[in-house]
Amino acid sequence: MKEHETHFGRAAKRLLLPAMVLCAYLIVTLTGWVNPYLIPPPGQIGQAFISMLLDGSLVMHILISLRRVFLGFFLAAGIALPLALLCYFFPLLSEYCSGLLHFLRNTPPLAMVPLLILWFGIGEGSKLALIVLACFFPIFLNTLNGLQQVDHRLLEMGETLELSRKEQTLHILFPEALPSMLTGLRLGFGYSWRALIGAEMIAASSGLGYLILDAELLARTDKVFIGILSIGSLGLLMDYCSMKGLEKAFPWIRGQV
Amino acid sequence: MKEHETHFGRAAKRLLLPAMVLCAYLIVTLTGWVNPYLIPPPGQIGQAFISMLLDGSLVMHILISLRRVFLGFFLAAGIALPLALLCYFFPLLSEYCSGLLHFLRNTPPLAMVPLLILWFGIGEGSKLALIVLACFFPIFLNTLNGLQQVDHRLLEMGETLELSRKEQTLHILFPEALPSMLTGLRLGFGYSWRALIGAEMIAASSGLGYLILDAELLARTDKVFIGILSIGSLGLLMDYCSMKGLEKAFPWIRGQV
Amino acid sequence: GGSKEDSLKTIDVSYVKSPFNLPLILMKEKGMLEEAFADEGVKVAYHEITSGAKQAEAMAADSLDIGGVMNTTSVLLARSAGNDVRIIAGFSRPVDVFAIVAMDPGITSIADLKGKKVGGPKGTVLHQLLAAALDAKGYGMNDVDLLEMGLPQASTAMLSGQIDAALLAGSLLIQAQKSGAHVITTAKGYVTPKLVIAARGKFLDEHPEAVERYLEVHRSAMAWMEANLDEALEIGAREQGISVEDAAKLYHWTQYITALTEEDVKTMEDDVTFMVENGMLREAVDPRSCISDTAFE
Amino acid sequence: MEGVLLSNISKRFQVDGRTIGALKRVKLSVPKGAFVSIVGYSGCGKTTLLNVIMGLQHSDEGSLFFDGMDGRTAMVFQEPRLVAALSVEKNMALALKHEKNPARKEMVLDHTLEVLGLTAFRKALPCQLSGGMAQRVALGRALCREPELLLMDEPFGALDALNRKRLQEELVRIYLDREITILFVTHDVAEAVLLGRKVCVMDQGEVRLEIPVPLAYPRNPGSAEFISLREKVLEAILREDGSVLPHQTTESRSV
Amino acid sequence: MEGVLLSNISKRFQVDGRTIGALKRVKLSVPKGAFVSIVGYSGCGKTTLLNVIMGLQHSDEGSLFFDGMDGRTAMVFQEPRLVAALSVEKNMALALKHEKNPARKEMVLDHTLEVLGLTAFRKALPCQLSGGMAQRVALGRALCREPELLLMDEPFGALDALNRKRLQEELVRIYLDREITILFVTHDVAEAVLLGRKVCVMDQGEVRLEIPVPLAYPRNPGSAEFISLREKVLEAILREDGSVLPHQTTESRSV
Ligand SMILES: Nc1ncnc2c1ncn2[C@@H]1O[C@H](COP(=O)(O)OP(=O)(O)OP(=O)(O)O)[C@@H](O)[C@H]1O
Ligand SMILES: Nc1ncnc2c1ncn2[C@@H]1O[C@H](COP(=O)(O)OP(=O)(O)OP(=O)(O)O)[C@@H](O)[C@H]1O
Ligand SMILES: [Mg+2]
Ligand SMILES: [Mg+2]
Repeated sequence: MKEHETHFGRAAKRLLLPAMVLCAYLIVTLTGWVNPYLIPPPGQIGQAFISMLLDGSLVMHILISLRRVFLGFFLAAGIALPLALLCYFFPLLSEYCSGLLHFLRNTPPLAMVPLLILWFGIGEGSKLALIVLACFFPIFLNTLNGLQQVDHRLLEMGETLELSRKEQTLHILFPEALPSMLTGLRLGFGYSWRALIGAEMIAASSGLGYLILDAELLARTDKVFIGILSIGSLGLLMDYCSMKGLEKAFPWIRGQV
Repeated sequence: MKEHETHFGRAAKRLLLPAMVLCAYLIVTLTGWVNPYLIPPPGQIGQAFISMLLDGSLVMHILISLRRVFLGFFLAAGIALPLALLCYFFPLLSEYCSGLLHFLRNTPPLAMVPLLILWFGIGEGSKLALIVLACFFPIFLNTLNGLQQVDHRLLEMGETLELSRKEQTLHILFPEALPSMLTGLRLGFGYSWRALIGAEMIAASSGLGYLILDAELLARTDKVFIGILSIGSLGLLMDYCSMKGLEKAFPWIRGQV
Repeated sequence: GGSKEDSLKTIDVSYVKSPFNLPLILMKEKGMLEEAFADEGVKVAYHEITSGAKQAEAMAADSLDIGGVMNTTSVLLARSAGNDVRIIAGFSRPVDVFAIVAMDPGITSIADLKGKKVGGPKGTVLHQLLAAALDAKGYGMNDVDLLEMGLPQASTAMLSGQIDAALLAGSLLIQAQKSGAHVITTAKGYVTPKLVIAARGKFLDEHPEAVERYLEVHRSAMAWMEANLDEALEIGAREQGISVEDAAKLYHWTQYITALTEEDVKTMEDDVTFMVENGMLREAVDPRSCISDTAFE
Repeated sequence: MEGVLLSNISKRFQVDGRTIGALKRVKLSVPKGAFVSIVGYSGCGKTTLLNVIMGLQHSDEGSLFFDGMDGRTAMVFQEPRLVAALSVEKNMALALKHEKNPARKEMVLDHTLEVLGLTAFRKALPCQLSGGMAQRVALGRALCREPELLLMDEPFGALDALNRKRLQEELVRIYLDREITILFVTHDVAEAVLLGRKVCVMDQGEVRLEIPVPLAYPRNPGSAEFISLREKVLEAILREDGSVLPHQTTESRSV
Repeated sequence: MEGVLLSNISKRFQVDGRTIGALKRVKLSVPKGAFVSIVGYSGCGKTTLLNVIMGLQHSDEGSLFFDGMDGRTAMVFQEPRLVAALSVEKNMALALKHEKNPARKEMVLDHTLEVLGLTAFRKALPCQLSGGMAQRVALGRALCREPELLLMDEPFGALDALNRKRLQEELVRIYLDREITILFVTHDVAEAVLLGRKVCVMDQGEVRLEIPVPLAYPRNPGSAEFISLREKVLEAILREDGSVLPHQTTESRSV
C-alpha cells in the first residue's frame, strides 16, 4: 500500500511542472493574450487531434516515425558501441579516426543533407543517415569515456587472470562503464527523436517530423502542437520505460533523474 | 627532438583519414564523375574561398557564429551545471523537474521555433535559445550522471569531516565527476556548432549557418562547402585546443580520443 | 515594432533576396528606408526571413511589421488560420522564374512526366504550377509522384538522378540549367505567381502613415531601378552572389509591379480553389479580406 | 555519565534474500576520555558499529546518546578513502577547516606529516603511494582534525612493524595529552591490549565481553600481566570449537 | 636452476619532480617450489617487486628470467580489487577459466568458499562485504586459479587472529600438497617466519638480507628456534637508529 502511494506521489511530483505549464497555456489561450495563430486554443487542438485520430493519420505518422527513430538509433548504437570498444583497445585506430570523427561531430547534419542525398538517395537511407549522425556521438563518446575511466587496477587484476579481451569486456569493462554508456544511449535516443524534423525534411510524405513541417507551412499551428506533443510524450514514455527496465536489469547502478 | 617527432606523428595519423577523404574528393571532382554542381571542383571552392576572404564576409560570418556558439554554449553550461548540482543535492527538485526536462530533451528544437519567436522575438534571443536547447542536455545529464557515480565512500568521508556542501562539491564531487562532465561539455560544444544551421534559419543575415542556407538557396554549392568546412574545422580546432588545455589543467584525468 | 503601438520607435521589416527581389535589395542597400524614417526618429530593422510561413509567424508574435516580400499563398494560409496579415502592395509577378526542370533528355514535355518522380515543395506556387500544367494536358496529380522537399534538395536530387524532374525557381533554376538540366515549362500560361508586400494587421491599423511611407519608398526604389538598370543589376548580382548576366536573366524573367489588379485577385481566387481542393485550406477564404485598399493603385 | 552510550542498537542488512544481523541489541558505554579497543572475527560488525556511532548508517532499533561530547569527531576508515585528485597534503588539509589560522594550519600539517614519515611525499598524489603510505595519509587526515572522539577502523592494518610501533606510541601520546575518547578496532589482540583501557570482544553482531586493561602507559608487551590479559582476550574470541576450517562468517547468524 | 630469477632489476618513479627508486638493482632468486616471505618498511618496494614479477609494471633496468615456470601465475593484491557488479561467486569464477569441466569448476568454487568461510555469502555483492570478507574473496580468487606461482601482497592484512591462523594453515597445506612457488609479502614478522622457507628483508628498494628458515611445517611459534629467527628478522629490519619518529619513507631515497 505504501509502495503504491509513493509511486503515485512520484508521478504526481513529476507531473506538477507540466501541469503548471498546462495551466499557463490555458490562461494564455483562454484570455486571448497571445495570438491564437501562435498558440492555438485547446478546443482547436482537441478537434484536430480527434480528427487525426479518426482518420488514422496520427497513428500512421507515429508508426512511421517510430520505425525511423528506432532503426536510426539502433544503427547508431550498433556502430558507436563497437567503435568505442575498438578505439579503446586500439589507441592507434582512435588516432586515425579522431580527426574525421571530431570534424563530423562539430558539423551540422542539416548542412550535409545534399551530400546525404547524393550518397543515400532520397529514400529511407538518407533519413536514417541523418538520424544516425544526430545521435551517434553521445553514444560513442560516453561509451569511450566510460571505458577509459574504468579503474586500471581492476584491469590489472583481469590481466593477472589472463582474461581474454572478450572476457575482460564482458566482466570488467562493460559493467564498470555501464552508467556512462547508458547516459550516452539515453542522450542518443533523445537526439534521434529530435532529428526527425531534419530527417523528414528530405522527401518525406509522412512521419511526425513531416507532420510538423507540413502543418507549419500550411499555418496549421494546431497540428504543429499535436506533432510536438506526440514526439515529446513518446520520447518521454520510452525513456521512462527503458529506465525502469534498466533499473531491473542492472540493479547495482545508482542514479539518473 | 623525439617529443617533437611523436607530436608530428600523431598529427599525421589524425590527418590520414581526412587526407584520404580529400583524395576521394579530388578524384571524384577531377574525373567529373559527379555533377560539379553537387560537389564543386577545388578550383571553384578555392576561388570562392579567396573572394570571401578578401571581401571579409567569411571572417564576419565566422565571428558572428563564434559569438553565438560561445554565448549559447556558456549559457547552456551556466544553466546545466548548477541545475545538475541542484538536482543531485535535492532529489525532490529533480523529481519535480524531470518530467518537463525529459519532455524537452526528446522534442526537436526546430519544431519549437514558432514558440521561441513568440518568447524571444526574432533577434539574437531566439537564436541563442535554440543553441541552448541543442546543447543543454549532454552537459546536464552527463554532469548529473558523473555526480551520481561518485564513490559514496568518499562522500561519507567528506561527511565525517563535516565539509560544507560547497567544500564537498569543490574537493570531492567536482574532481571525481570531472571526466563525465567534460565529456558532456565536449558533446554540448559540438551540438552548439551543429545548432547554427537551425538557429540561423531564424531571421539571420549573417553567420556560417546563414551562409550555408543562403548559398543553398542561391545554388552556390561552393559556398555551402566553405561553410561546412569552416564549421567543422573551427569546431575541431577548438575541441583540440580545449582538450590540450584541460589535459594541462587536470593532469590526472585519463583518456578521450 | 515592439508591442507598444502608441509611438513608433522601430519598424521591423523582413528582407527577402530571392527570387531576385531587386527593388527590396536596392532599398536596403541604398538605405532608402532608413533615410525616409530618419526625420521621425524611427529606426528600421531588417530581418532576413526567407520563408513566408516564418514571416507570418513573426508577425503573429508582433516581431515583424512589414513583410518586404511574401507570396500570396502564405498570406492566404496565414489569413485562414486567423493570423491578420494584410497585403499592402504588389511586388512582382515572376512568371518565368518558376519552372519544372528535368535532367533526362527524354523528358521534354508535361506528358513525359507521367509516372515519374517529381521533387518540390508542396503547397507553394510551384506545386500549383505542376497541377495546372498536368491539368492542361489532361492529366491529374495522381499521374506523377510528387516528393515533398525544399528547393535546394530538389535540385540536388534531380542532378544526382534520384528524381526525374524538379520544381525550381530563381538562382537554382539558372544553376540547374547550367548543370545540364532543361526547362520543361515555366509558370507562364499556367499560374501567375504573385509576390506582394504585406503588413501586420494591427500595425496597418495603427500606423497607416508609416505603411504609406514604406510604399512610397518602395515606389521610389522601383523608379531608381528602372532609371539606373545597369547599376541596379550590379548591386543585385553582388548581393545575391551571382553573375551580372544571371542577374539580368532573372530581372527579365520577373515582372516588377507596385499595385495589384483585379486580374490578380481573380487568380488568387483560383489559388484558393486549388488549395481547398488539395486539402491545404480547410475552407475558402476571400482574397479581398486580406488585401488593403493601398494595394490597388 | 559523559560519553557515548549505545543502548540496544540493532542493524540489519539484506544480503541475497537473507537478513543479516550486523548488530544485535548492542549495549555499550564509552565514557568520555576512554580508550576502547574492539576485537572480533571478520564480519562480526565492528565497522558497522563505528558507522552507526559516526552517524553514517542509521540503526534499525535502539538509541544512541552523546552526552557532553560536542567536539569534533574523526574517523579512520578501513580503506584509505583518499581523493584521487588531491595531493597528500591537500587530502589532509580537508580535515583542517576548523583551523582558521593559516600559520597554525601549516604547523599542524607539517607536524602530522613529520609524525607519519610522509614529509617527502607531501605533494604526491594518492596513486603514487604504496598501500601503507595511503593508510598513513588517512590516519593523518583524522589526526589533523584534532577530534574529541576518534573512531579508528584497523588504522595500522597495512603498516610494517616499526611504523606501527611508532604510531601506536604516538597515538597513546595524543590520547594522554589531549584527553580524547578513542574507539579502536583492530584484529591484532596484542595491539588491542597494548592500547585500550578496555577491550570489547564482539561476535556475531553482539558485544560478548568487556575486559578492562588496568595497566599504565607505556605498557610492556613482555610483562606477565600483559600476556595474561592478551591470552584472556584471545580465549574470549576463540571460545568456539577449534575446527580446521576458518570461522564461518554468519550462516547461523541470520536473524 | 628452475625458478624465477631477478637480476639487477631497477624501477624508478617520478613523484613531485623527484625520482624515487622503488627497486634498486634487486637480485633475487626464487627457486621453483620455494616459499619466500618478504618483509620491509612501508614504501620499501615490496608491491613494486611483485608487480614487476607479475609483469604488471616494466622494470627500467635489469632482467627477469622464468625458468621451467610455464604454469599459471596468480596474484593477491594489497587491496581486494573485486568487480563491483559481480557476486562473490562470480568474482572468484573469473579465475576458473582454465577449468573446462563445469562440475569440477563448481567443486573448486564450493571448496574454496568453504575454506574461506564465505559459503553463506556466495551470492553477495562486494559492496555487501566487510573489509576482511572482501580480502578473503580476493584470496579465494587467487586460490581458484590453482597457480604454479602465487604472489601474495599482505593477503591476511585485514583478517582477525582466528581466520588468519586457519588460512595460514590452509596456505601451508596447499603449498605442501601442490608444490607451488609462493612469494608472500607481509608486515608481520612472525607470519613471515611461520610461513616462509626463506625471509627476504627489503629496505629502500633493495633486498638487504635473505634469512633461511630451516624449520619443518607445521612450525611452533613458541619454540626457541622460531623465536630466535623472528628476533633475527626483526633486528635486520630495525637495523637503523631507534628515533621516536617513524621510519621516514624515502627522503634519503632519491636516486
Ligand atoms: N552495506 C552492506 N550491505 C549488506 N551487508 C552488509 C553491509 N555492510 C556490512 N554488511 C554485513 O554486515 C556484517 C558486518 O559487517 P562489518 O563490516 O561491520 O564487519 P567487520 O566486523 O568490520 O568485519 P572486518 O573485520 O572483516 O572488517 C557482515 O556480515 C557484512 O556482510
Ligand atoms: N605508480 C606509482 N607512481 C609513483 N610512485 C610510486 C608508484 N607506485 C609506487 N611508488 C613509490 O614507490 C615506492 C615503493 O612502493 P611500493 O608500493 O612498492 O611499497 P610497499 O613496499 O608495497 O609499501 P607498503 O608496505 O606500504 O605497501 C613508494 O615510495 C611509492 O611512493
Ligand atoms: Mg570492518
Ligand atoms: Mg605494498
